[in-house]
Amino acid sequence: MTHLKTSRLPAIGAAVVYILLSASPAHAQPQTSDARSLLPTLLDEVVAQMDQRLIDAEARTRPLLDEIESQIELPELRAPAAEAVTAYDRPSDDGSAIIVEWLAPDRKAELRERARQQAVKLTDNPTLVDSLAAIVTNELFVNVTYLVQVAKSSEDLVAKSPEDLEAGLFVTIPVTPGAATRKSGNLKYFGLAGENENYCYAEIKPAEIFPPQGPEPITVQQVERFLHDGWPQDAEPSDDAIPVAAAPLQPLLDRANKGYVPQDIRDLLERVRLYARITQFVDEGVLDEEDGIRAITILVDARPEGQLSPAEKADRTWLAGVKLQLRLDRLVAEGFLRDKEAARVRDILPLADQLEQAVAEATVLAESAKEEADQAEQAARAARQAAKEALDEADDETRPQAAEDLKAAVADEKLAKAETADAKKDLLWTRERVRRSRPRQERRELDWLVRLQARLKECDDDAREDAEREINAKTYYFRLAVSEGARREYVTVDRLTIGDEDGAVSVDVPDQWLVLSASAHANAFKWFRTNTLVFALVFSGIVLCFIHVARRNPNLFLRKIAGLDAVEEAIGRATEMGRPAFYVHGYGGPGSMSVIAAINILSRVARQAADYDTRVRVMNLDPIVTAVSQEVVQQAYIEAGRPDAYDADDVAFMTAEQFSYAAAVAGRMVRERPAAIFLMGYFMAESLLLAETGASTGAIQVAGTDAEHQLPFFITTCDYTLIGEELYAASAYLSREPRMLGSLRGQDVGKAFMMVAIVLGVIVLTTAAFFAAREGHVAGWLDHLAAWIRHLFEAIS
Amino acid sequence: MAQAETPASDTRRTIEVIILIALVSAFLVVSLLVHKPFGPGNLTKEMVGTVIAAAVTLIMYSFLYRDNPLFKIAENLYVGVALGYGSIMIWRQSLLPEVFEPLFLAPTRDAFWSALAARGIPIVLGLLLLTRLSRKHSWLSRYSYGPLVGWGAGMAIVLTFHTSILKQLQAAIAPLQEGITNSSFGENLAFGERLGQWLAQVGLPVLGALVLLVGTTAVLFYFFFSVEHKRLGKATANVGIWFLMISFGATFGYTVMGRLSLLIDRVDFLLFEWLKITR
Amino acid sequence: MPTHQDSLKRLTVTRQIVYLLVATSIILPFLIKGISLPFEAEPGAETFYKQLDRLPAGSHVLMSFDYDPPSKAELYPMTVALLRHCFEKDVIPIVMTNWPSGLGLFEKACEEVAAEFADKGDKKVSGTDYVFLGYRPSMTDLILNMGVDIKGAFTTDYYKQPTAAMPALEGVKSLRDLDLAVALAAGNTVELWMAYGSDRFGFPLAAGTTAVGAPKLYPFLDSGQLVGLLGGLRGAADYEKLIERPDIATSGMVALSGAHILLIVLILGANIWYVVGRITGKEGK
Amino acid sequence: MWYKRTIPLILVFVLGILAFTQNFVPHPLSEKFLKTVTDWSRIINGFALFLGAYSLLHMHVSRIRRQQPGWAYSGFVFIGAMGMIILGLWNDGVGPVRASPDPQGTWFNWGYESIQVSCSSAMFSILAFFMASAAFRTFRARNLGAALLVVAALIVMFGRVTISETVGGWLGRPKVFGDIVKAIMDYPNMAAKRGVLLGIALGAVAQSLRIIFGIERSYLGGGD
Repeated sequence: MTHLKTSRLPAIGAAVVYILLSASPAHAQPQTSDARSLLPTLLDEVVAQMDQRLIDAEARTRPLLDEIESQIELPELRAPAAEAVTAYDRPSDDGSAIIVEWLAPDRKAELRERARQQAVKLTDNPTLVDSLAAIVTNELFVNVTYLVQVAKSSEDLVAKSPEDLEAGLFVTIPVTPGAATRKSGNLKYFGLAGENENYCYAEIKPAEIFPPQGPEPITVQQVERFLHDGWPQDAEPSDDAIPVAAAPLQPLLDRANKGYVPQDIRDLLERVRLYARITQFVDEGVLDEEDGIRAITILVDARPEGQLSPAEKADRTWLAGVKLQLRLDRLVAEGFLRDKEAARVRDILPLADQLEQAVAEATVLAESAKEEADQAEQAARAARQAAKEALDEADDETRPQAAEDLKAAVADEKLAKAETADAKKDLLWTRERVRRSRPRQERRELDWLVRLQARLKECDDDAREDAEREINAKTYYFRLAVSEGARREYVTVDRLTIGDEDGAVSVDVPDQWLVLSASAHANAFKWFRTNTLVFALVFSGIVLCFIHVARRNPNLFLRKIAGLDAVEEAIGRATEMGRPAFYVHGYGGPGSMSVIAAINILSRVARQAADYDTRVRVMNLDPIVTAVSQEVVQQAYIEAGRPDAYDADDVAFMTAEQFSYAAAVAGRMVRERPAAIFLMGYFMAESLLLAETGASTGAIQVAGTDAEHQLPFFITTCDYTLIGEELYAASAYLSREPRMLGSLRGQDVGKAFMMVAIVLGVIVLTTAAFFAAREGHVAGWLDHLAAWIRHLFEAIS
Repeated sequence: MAQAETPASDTRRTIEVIILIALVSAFLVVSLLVHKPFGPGNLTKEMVGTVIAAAVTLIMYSFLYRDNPLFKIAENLYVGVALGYGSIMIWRQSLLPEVFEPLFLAPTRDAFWSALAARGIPIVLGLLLLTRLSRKHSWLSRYSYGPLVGWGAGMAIVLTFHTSILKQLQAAIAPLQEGITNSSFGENLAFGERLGQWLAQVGLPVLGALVLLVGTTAVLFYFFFSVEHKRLGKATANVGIWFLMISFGATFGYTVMGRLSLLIDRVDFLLFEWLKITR
Repeated sequence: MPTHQDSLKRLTVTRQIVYLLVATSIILPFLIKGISLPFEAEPGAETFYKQLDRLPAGSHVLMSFDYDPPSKAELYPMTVALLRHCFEKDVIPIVMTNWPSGLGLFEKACEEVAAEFADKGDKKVSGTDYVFLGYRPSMTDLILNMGVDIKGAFTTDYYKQPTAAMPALEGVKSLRDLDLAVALAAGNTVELWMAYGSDRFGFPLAAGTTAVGAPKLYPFLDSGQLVGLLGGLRGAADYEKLIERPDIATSGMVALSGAHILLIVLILGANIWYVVGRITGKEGK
Repeated sequence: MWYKRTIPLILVFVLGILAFTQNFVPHPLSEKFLKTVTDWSRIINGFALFLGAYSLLHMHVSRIRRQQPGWAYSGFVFIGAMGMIILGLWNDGVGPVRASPDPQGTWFNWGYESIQVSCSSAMFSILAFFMASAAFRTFRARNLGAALLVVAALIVMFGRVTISETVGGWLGRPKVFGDIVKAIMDYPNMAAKRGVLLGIALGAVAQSLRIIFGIERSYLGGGD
C-alpha cells in the first residue's frame, strides 16, 4: 500500500535524519544501477534485515508450501481462443516477416487462484494466503511453448494451400512470443489504451523457412559419394556426418534443397554440393586430379577457422579461389564477366595460392623466430639475475669483475628484449611483409582479384535479397498450436465459412483447425510514430503561424531580459570613461543560431555606441561573419546619421584558431583596457581565458552563450550572463526580427504545452497508481486515462 | 598574455631572452643526457619523436607565462600539421574509396558502369561545390548543398522531436511512486525499521521524483519568454535559476576532472617518456 | 592609473602562484611512490560493463570513437579498455570514427591491443576478429546510411580491404543487426548517434564522454536512450577496474585526487576569506 | 535571379519535405531513397572537406601576401601542411592508399604522433591551469545562486575522485560521497538538463522549419 497521503515535509525531514543516523557502521554496499534507486542504497542495512526476516519466514512456511504443491492440480494446457488469434500481413518494415498475434490464456492467474484455494484450507491469515499463493505460483508456473505450422505443397515445396496442412505437409517452427515485434503493423498506438499483457506476438519469416534455392539440387548419390570419399574408411565419421548419415536421405535432401533445415546441416550440404561439383569438374577435366583431391581434402575438414594452422588457412583461401574458378563459366554466361576477365582470373588464382603459401611459410618461420627470441630473452633475464646475485655475494676482490659481468648481462638482456619486440612485430605484419616482397605487377593483379571477389559477393547478396523478397511476397497458410512436452493443442474453430463473397455459408464444424493466411509485405506507414507526426505537424504549424503574425506585428510581447539593461549601462559607462567597448564573437559560420543572435545584438550595441560616440571594437573568428559584422556596424553609423565616423578597422578578423584567437583578444583587452566587454556566441574552452582576462581589466562584462558547459565560467566572471536561449530571446527582443520573434513565441507555446503535460501527466499517473489497487468505477476510468497518457507520449525506436 | 608596455620593458625583455636561451639549452642538454643518441643504432625515429613532442609540450606551457614567438611557431606548425594530416586522411578515407576507386579501379566493366550510375551525379554535384571559391559562379554550389541542407533540416525535425522531446517527455511523465503491491512484510517491525523501509520504498523515491518534476518545470518556465516574471512567476523562475546553478556547478565539478586529466596525461608523458623516470 | 597597474600585477602574481601549486599537486603524486587510493567502480560504469559483458562470443559491437588528440587523455584509456574487453570476450568490435583527425590514435589503439593479445597467443586479425572501418564524411547522413547498409557506407575498411566479403561483418547488414553500439565522444556526437542511430533504427547505445560532456547526458540515461555512461578519466578508471586491467587511467587517479583537493581548498579558502571580509565590512576580494 | 536563388530554395523545400516524410515510411523503396540521398551526401561532403582545407590555407596565403603583423608565423603553417602532405603521399614508399605495415610506424604517423598529438594535448592541458586560477579567483558565494553553484561544484569535485572513498572509509561508508554526487547528478542536475534540453530541442526544430520554408536563408551565403 502506498503512503502518499502522508505529507511531504516529514518525509524530507525523516530522510535527512536517517541519512545522518545511518552514516556510522561500515557495510558492504550492494551496487545498484537504477538511477532512481540510489538514495535507497543508503538504507541497505534495513533491507538486509528485512531479507533475513523473509528467509526465516520462508523456512517456517516451507512445509505449508509443500503441502499446497502436493495438493494442487495444475491448470491444463489450453490453446488460445480462435477469436483472439490474428495474422498481420505487414508487421515488419522491410517486409520480411508475417506477424501472428494471439491472446494467451492466463494460466498464471488460474494457477494462483488454485493455489489460493488450497492455501485458504491451511491458514486463515489473509496476508499469508496471498504470499503462499504467490510463491507457489512462481515455483510451479511453467511457460508453455508455441508452435506455428506452415503449410508447404508437395510439388514446389513452398506454401500452397490449407489442404497441405491436412495432408501433413508442413514445417513446424517453435516461436518465442515477444512484445518487441509489434511495430509498424500494429494499429494499437497513439493513445489507444487497454492493452492486455497476455498478448503474444511472433514473427514468421518465410525466407528463413523456405530459403532461396541453391544452384543445383543435391542427389542422394552425391551425398553417398561424399560420405564415402569424405572420410577415411578406418576412421569414424565426424559428428557432422551423423545427421546426414542417420536420417533417411531423400526427404532430408528434399527439405534441404528447398525447405527448412537447421543451419549446420545447411552448411554441411553446401559442402556436399561443392564436392559434387568438384568431382564433376575433375571428371570433365576442368580441374586436374591433384587439385581435385586437394580441394576435397580441404573441403571435408569442418573445423572452424580459429583452429587452423597458417598452412590450412592458406588452403581454405585456395579453395575459395577454386570455387570462383568453378563459377567462372556461369559468370561469363550471365554477362557478369567478360572472357578476358575470366582468363585474367584463371591467371591470377595460382599467384594468389602462391602468396598464401608463402605467407603460411613465413608465419611459421616468424612464429619460431619469436619463440626463439622469447627463450633468448628468458635466458638473458636469468643470466642477469645470476650476475646480480653473484655481485651481491662477491667479496672485495671479485667485486669489480662481478660488476662488469652484471653490466654486460644487463646490456645483453636489453638486446634480447629489443629482439623479442622486433620478432613480435615481424609476426604481426608477416602477411604485409610477404605481400610487399612480391613484384608490383603481381600485387596489382592480386588487389584486382580481391576487388572482384568483393564485387561478386555484393552481387550475390543482392540476388539473394531479391529472391527472398519474392518468397516473402507469397501467401502462406499456417496454424498455431500450444505445446507442453509432447502434448500439443491446436487453435480450433467451431464454425467455418465456406463459399465466395456472394453466397457465403456458415457451417458448424467442431474442432476444426484455425487456418490463418498472410503474406509478408512491407509497410507504408509507421503507425507507432503517429504521435511524433501529429506533434511535429502541430508544432510546425504554430511556429509558422507566429512567424506570420510577427511579420505583421513586430511588437509581440517578450518579457524583459535582465542582461539587456546591462548592455545599455555598459555602453553608457564606456562613454563616461571615454574608453572603447569590445564585442567578441564566438564560433560558428553565418548560418548558426548563436551567430545570427550575436549579430542582431551587435547591431543594437553598435547603434547605441554610434549615438553616444563610443568606439566598438568587434573581434571575429570567421571571415564571413567579419564581413557581416562590418555591414551591421556601418549600417548602425548610417542610421545614427554619422556615416563618416565608421571605421572598418574597428571590426577585425583575428584568426580562425582557437588559442590564437584567445591570445590575440586577451592581448588587446589588456592593452586597450575597454570599459565594457560583450562576449556573445558559442564559446568553447577559451571562454574562461577571455572572461578572466576581461574581469581583470575591470570592465563591465556582459556574456551570452548557448554553450551550456561554459556557462559556469561566464556566470562567475561576468557581471551579466544571458543563459542559453536567453541569447536568442535577447536578440529577438532587440531586433524585433519576425523570424526570431515568431519562432520564439512558437517555442513558448511548445514549452507551455510541455509544462502542462508534465505536471498533469504526473498528477494523473500518480493518482492512478494510488487507486490501482482499489476496485471501482473511478479506478477503472483513471487507469484508462493513465494508459492513454502513457501511449500519447510513447516513443518507440 | 602580453603585458602592458612600460619603460622598463627593454631590460625586462633582455632578461627574458636570456632566460629563454638558458631554458632551451637546458632542454637540449637534458634530452641528450637522458636519451643518449650517440652510438650506432641509438638514434631512432621514436627517440627523435619523443624529444620533439616534449619540446612542443613545454613550448605550449610557456604560454602560461605569456604569449611568445616559440609558442606562436609551435601553434602555427601544429595548425599546419593538422591541416596536412586532415587532407591526407580525407583523401584516403573519402575521395579515394568513394570516387577514385569505384570508377578507376573497377574490377569489371560491369562494375564500372554501375559505379558510374550510382556515383556520377553526386560527383558532379561535389565538383559544383568547389565553385564556392569563385565569387561569380558560387551560386552553382547552392544546387549541391542546398538540397542537403533541406534534407538535413527535414530529418532533424522528426528525429529531434522523437529523441529529445517525446522520449524525454515519456521519461518525465512518470508517477511519483509506482504502487507497492507487496505489503506483507513490515507488520511487526520496530518503528525505526518501518521508517527506514518506508523511506527506501516510498519517501526518497517520491522526494527524488518531486525534485525532478519541480526542477524540470521550473527550468522550462525560466526559458519561457511570453509572460513577465512577476509574483508566482518570479518565484518559479527563481527556482529554475537555482536548479540551473546546481547543474552548472555539477558540470563545473565534472569539467575540473576533465581538464586536470589532460594535464596528468602530459605530465605522465614528460616524466616517464621524455625524462625516462622509472615508475 | 597606478591602482589598475597594481591590481594587474597582483593578479599576475596570484595566478602564477596558483599555476605553480597546480603543477606541483599533479607532479608530486607521480614521484612519490607507494600511494594508492583504493576505489570501487561506480554503478554507472558497472551498468556499462554489464552491457558488454553479457554479449556472447561473436557478437558485433560498433565502436564509434568520435574524438581527436586533444581529448586523448580522457578517452584513449577508455578506448583501450573497451577494446580489451571486447577481445577478451571474443566479441567483434567494429571500429569507426566521425573525427578524421583521430584516425591515427584509433589505428594505434586497435593494433596495440591486437598485438597485446597476439602476445598471449590469441591472435586477433583485422577483418576476422575486428574491423577498423575508418572514417567517412557527413556524420548524420552516414549514420542514416549505415542504418540501411553498413557495407555500402564503408565499401572498404581503413586498410583498404573490401568489406563485402569480410568474415567479421558476416551477418551485419545494417545498424539494426548490432548487439551494442558504443559512442565515445568529445563533442556532441552521442546525441547524434542517439537521434539518427539508436532511436531511429533501434539498437542499444552506450556512451563514454569527456568529463565536460557527461552531465548533459544524464536525462538520456534516465529515459533509457543510453544503456550506459562513462564520464571522463574516472569512468575509464572504473572500467579498467571492472575488466581487472589497471592502466593509465587508474594510475592517474591519485594525481587527480591531489589536484582536486588543492582546488577545493583554494576555493573554500577564498570563500571563507570573502565571507569574513563581508562580515567585517571590508571588501573581501 | 530565379535560377540562382529560387530553384535552390525550392530544392531545399522539396528535399526537406521528403526527408520529413521518409521518417514515417518504412517501405523498402523509402529506405532505398534514404540510402541514395545519404550516399550522395557522403560523396558531396567529401569535396566540402577540401573546401575547408583550402580556405584555411588561403587565409594564411593572403596573410603572408599582405604581410600582416605576424605573417612570418603563417609560414610554419605551410611547412607543417606541406611536410605532412608529402609524407602522407609518399607514406614510406607505399603511397596514400594503404596503411603501412612498417612496425615502427611510418614517417607520416611519426609526424602525427609527435607534433599533432602532443601539441594539441598540451594546448588543451593548459586549460587546467586557467581553470584552477579562475575558479580560485571568481568562485564566490555572492548570492544564493552563486552559492549553490559553488557548493555543488565542490561536492562533485570531491565525490568524483577516489580519495573521497578513502575519506568515506574513515566515516564508515566508503561510497557516501559518491552517492551524494550521484544524487546531485540524478535529481537536480538532471532536472535542469532536461528542462534545457527540451527548450533547445524546440529551438532546433524551429530553426529547421525556417530553413525548409525558406524563411532562414543566411546559410546560402551572400550574393544574389
